[in-house]
Amino acid sequence: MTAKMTMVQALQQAMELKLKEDDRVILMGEDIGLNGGVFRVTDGLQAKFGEDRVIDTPLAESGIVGTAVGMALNGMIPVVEIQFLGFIYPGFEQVVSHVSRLRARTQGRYQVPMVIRTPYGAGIRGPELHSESVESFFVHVPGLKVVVPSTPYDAKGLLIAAIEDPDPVIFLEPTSMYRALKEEVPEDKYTVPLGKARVIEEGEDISIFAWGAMVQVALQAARKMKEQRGWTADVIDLRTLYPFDRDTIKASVEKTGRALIVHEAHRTGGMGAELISFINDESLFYLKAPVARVTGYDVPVPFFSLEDDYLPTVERVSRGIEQTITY
Amino acid sequence: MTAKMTMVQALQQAMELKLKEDDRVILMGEDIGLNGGVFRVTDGLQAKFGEDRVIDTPLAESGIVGTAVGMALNGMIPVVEIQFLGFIYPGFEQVVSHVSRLRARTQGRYQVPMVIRTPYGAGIRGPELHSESVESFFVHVPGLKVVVPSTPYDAKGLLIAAIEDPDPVIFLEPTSMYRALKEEVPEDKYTVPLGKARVIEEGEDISIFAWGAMVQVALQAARKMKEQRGWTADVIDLRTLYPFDRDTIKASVEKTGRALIVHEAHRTGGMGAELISFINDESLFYLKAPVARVTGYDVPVPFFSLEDDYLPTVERVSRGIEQTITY
Amino acid sequence: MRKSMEEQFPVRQILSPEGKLIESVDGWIDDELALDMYEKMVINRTFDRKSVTMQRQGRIGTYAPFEGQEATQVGSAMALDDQDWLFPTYRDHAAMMTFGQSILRVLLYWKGRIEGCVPPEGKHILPPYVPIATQIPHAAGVAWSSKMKGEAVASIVYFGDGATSEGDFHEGLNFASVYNAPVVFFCQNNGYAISVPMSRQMKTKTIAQKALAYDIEGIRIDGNDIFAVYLHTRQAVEKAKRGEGPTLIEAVTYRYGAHTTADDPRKYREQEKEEKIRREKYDPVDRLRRYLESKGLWDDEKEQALVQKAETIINQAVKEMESYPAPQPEDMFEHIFAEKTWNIKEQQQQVAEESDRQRKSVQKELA
Amino acid sequence: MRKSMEEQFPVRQILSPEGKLIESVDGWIDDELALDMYEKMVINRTFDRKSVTMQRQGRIGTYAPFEGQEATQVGSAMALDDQDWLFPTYRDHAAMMTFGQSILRVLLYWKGRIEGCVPPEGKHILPPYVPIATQIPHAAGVAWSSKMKGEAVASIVYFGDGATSEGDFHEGLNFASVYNAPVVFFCQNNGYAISVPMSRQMKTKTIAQKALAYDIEGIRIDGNDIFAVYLHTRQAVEKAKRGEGPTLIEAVTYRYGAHTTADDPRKYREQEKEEKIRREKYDPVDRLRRYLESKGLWDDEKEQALVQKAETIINQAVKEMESYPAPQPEDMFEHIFAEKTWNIKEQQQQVAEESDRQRKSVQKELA
Ligand SMILES: Cc1ncc(C[n+]2csc(CCOP(=O)(O)OP(=O)(O)O)c2C)c(N)n1
Ligand SMILES: Cc1ncc(C[n+]2csc(CCOP(=O)(O)OP(=O)(O)O)c2C)c(N)n1
Ligand SMILES: [Mg+2]
Ligand SMILES: [Mg+2]
Repeated sequence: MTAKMTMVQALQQAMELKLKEDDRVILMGEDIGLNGGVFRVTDGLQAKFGEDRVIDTPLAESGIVGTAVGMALNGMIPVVEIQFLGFIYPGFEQVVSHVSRLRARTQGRYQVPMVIRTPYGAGIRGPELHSESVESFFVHVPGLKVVVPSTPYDAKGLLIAAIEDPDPVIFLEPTSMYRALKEEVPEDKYTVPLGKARVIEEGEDISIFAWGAMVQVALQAARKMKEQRGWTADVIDLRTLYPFDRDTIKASVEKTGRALIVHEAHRTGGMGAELISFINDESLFYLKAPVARVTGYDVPVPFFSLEDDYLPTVERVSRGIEQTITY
Repeated sequence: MTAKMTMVQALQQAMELKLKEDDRVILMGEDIGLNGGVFRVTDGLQAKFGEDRVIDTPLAESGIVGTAVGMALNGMIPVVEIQFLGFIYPGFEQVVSHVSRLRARTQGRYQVPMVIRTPYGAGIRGPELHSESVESFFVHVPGLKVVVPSTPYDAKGLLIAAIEDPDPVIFLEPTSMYRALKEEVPEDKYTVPLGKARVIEEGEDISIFAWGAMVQVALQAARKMKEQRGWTADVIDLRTLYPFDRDTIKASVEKTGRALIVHEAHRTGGMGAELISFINDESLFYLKAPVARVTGYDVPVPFFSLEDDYLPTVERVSRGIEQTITY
Repeated sequence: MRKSMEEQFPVRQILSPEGKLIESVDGWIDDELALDMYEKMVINRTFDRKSVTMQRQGRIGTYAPFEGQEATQVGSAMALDDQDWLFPTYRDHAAMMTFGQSILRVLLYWKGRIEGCVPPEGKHILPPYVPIATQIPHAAGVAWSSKMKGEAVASIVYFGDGATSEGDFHEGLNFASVYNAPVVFFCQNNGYAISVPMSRQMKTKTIAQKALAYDIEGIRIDGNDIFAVYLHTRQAVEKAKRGEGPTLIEAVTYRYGAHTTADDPRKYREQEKEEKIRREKYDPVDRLRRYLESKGLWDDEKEQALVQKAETIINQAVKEMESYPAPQPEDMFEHIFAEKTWNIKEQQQQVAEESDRQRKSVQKELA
Repeated sequence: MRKSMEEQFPVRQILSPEGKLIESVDGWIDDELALDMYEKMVINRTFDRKSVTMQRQGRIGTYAPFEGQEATQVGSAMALDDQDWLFPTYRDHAAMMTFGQSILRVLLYWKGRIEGCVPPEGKHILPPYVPIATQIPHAAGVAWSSKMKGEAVASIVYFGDGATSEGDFHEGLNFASVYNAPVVFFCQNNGYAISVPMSRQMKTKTIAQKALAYDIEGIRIDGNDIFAVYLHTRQAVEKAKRGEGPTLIEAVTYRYGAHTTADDPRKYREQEKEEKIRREKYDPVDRLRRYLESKGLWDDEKEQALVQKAETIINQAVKEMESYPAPQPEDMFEHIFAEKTWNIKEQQQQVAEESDRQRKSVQKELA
């Protein structure tokens, strides 16, 4: 059975299913219980599962991540919500120095099977620091997996997979996609495997890689260019940033000979750089043009009056496609 | 007048000169006063300038960086020491959300002209978390400059330039180079400009980019390959990672048609990726082979019994040169 | 038997909810000052209500209202001297405006304009701090350096009950205590961190007692009593300037409305009932009016004039906000560094070209 | 007048420096236990001295000695039950070994071997924590979940005086207090954080008083009095298991030597003089021996036998360490994830090939 739902509803179902099925799963975070989270992603779960399983914590991200590590050491599976990605920094040391390392340091004697969920990205007229997109920090940290859904279906399947994964997962939820679209999502449990990209459209002229909210932008630009210029594109939602799906990327780039990466994050040192490097390593001489990056700029995500000018747009991506194909 | 000195001595001179010349300059950090720093970089400075200018702070990195921001707002120029780069994380939020942004947020009304000095990198048989090399985190943060000296001469000139720079600078000091070599360094004040690379050797067959402790490794490998195979290389010490010296990089790669980047940091998401992307953007069709990366692996920097196996070696860089040239 | 912490840190009050003086304020607060306090609270309340309305109308973005907390903010900011430093959170517009920030700037901030961060010339008012508690070490640092410079300047830093859980609260207070920095830690305990009540935020019943961990003075005051707020803040400021170190003030108060306009307080408390009780019994504005009335300093006529004046002032600022020049995309590249780096220049150039192209294509379509 | 914090939190002692009982320990500490304590302290001291020597000889890497802190570590770890959790710092090898970690593993750790992190089967001993104070929230989290599971299990977490300045100290204690978690916060106040004396670390004269910020119990004990350490830790552990929440114990002690073998304490204190006084007057091992001797439980002969035994044990472990199989470069890729990702596999493969090539080229040269 399926039902039409938003990403918020799909994520909620994922958590509800896991809370029901596995006693070890608990949710922790600021305002996630009674209030149901500032985006209502955990709405109603405390009423269903109690205050001991859906926990309103004090306002302290290092404390949240740190005590969740303790929970995980003791056999629980904490699903932590950080209220916005820009507020993970107080807990950054816990993530980088412990969450990612305890398995290795104890040679597998302990593991930290936790998920850190956090809304991320711009586009919802949020206040300062509510629009960050620093996924590349986590991609650089050995021992973490980094996952970004872009649709309700994927969100549910990936979140369940992340909770079931024996290793820590940073799970980034694009705020502007929370309610942007509804799709049919199975009511039952299913997983979408980590590490696998999704090819949304297939084409011949260029490979476009995106994740999170940028998938829709990429898709629209590809469709527009197809309509206007007849160019066809592979449009690929990476879904997992670490470990990214190298086979899909390689096959696509070697087929089309052109690539474009779209991300909201700042250009310099963003995930796009790693993907270009991978293409450089694997497929350099297939390239008919430099790999293009259409990204956020190297400035703090601006206040919301200018956020649309910061974010990649269908316009900018279209021009990137054009420049790459007509290079 | 010059004197032969180590990097430690050169850094100390830089700070002493600035303390003497500019009342606004203060040093802050753990164990930097009476103890002179765990690497003795600030040795003797408290005795000379007093406890109010060379300050032993409590053990709290967020507190250190955060109060230094306050100092800077109030017109001082704090030169902060974080004892090891791996211990900057508790202060990461202050760096990312404030140090880098206050100028922009106040439209220049306030500035934060501080320097965060910190020993970094592996190779000295340090304990866990004393060997981190996460420069790419800072390169990704708009509003920060990132500087890495590799020699005593540069260390002094770059540190003075960093202190005089009106913007915040992350100043990474390669621990294994602190005392590895001595060179003639002017006793007087001079600066080495931020944003400019140093071409150490010139050649025809490949461009090798490195910074910090990897400069020596790159240089030795280049010399070995010249001797053994007759290949010549541009060996370039980037010195500043943000903003990196694009003109020098571009000119060199377009001359040699081949490039190799050496860094200690983990490969995935490291600075090498950004450099490859820059080459992709600017000079793709000059390339006769994929740009090579010889880097640390995607694992936590191992305990010291294996650190030599983690770090790029002359062997590995030599093989990288060979593979790139014979591609 | 040991006294409980609530007894050790009693809630200090000067003006009773009925508007009666409990202690004399002679030498501290004269009629003029009291009238000024009242006027400021009314103007700020008018501002707050207007802002909430404008958010609903889409004229500004998400907004954090402070209604109910006028006395804590106005009273404490009035206790500062001109050269002092003020570190506000996203909820402390009343404190900022009292200390000299323009209404226009505050409105611009909530309209998503970075220009709203800029303080008036000569006044040290930092932009609102969004990441919780991070301003606390900044204030400690400014104060510490004021002391180093030998200046009789104090810093005041605002934060909420929730902020006390963050590491930066602890580190900031510890630094300030070690260096005996002239800073006032001003905690507006409004009982909630978004939805989380104080009882889940901490085990303690008071925040003032946390001062004991740093051997600094801690006091608890009635935050809806503007006389208590003013007096105790003023004393803390003067003490700081005398070189006697930091003070932690817990001002007990309540926000009537939502955490921000994006929040629905009915999810986590009996909003209507609680709001009603608070407004009827403990309102900070009414309390002061009762006092002024009892002293014959206030009447309905004056009230009407003031309401009129407040509206005029706010409407004027709103007008300025709405006619403020639109932001340019290129602006986002300004002030990142003192001198633009090559990639910022390049990106700014790109954006400028893009704007240009768009402008032209719009013109073309129109033509 | 209010009592000072030092009076409110007096240093509790059971065994005087002269080895005399100040309070009865009946029902808590019998002769057997006292003898066991003594033996453990001596073995640990032997270990510590041997390790410092081996570091000088280049047989292990930088080492963090604990001499002078034997009573705090041994006494507190002996107060635990088998199923409890122990969170040590880089200086708490004596606590770890007392609780069951093997000497071999501890040596391997300091020899730069990750294998030194692995606790014995069935025992919850975390690897030494290097980033200061970060273990505190972990212990709070484990304890909190023990409580959730309804298990009578306690956690003990070690940290130093310096660690109290970090935000994680504050956040960990706050969480534990809110959730009433069965955890013992065991602070070894040895007066220094590397070179920084307590007086520059905090304004307070005690660490125990910081418990007041969380409404939990705080006590100060003589950390060189193993009876006091054992007893108060045991009481805190039992209290935790009864569901009565966390305790902060400040154990006042002193490290005789350097912070680590890379440190030179003469830079920041009158090392020789201070060490001498401490050793002569306050040594934790001597103190207990005086007690045992006064009870006729100890004599020179026994001492010699014990010294002999300690050396045999340590030497045996050193031998095992030195014959431990060499690490393989490929090892660094193990256990990063439960299942290796493609790039870890690829990199491991590369390293294996590299090792292979090197082995072959060495063989070739030899042939
Ligand atoms: C580091 C950080 N974490 C989380 C948030 C999200 N957040 C914004 S306000 C708030 C509650 C703050 O409560 P309190 O300190 O009591 O201040 P109040 O809003 O009541 O004035 C939270 C959790 C944030 N802004 N920063
Ligand atoms: C976050 C962090 N900052 C700095 C350091 C460097 N460092 C190691 S030990 C130490 C002093 C710790 O002092 P204390 O907590 O008193 O413990 P002790 O060493 O005296 O046992 C410092 C600053 C670190 N390991 N982690
Ligand atoms: Mg609050
Ligand atoms: Mg100590």
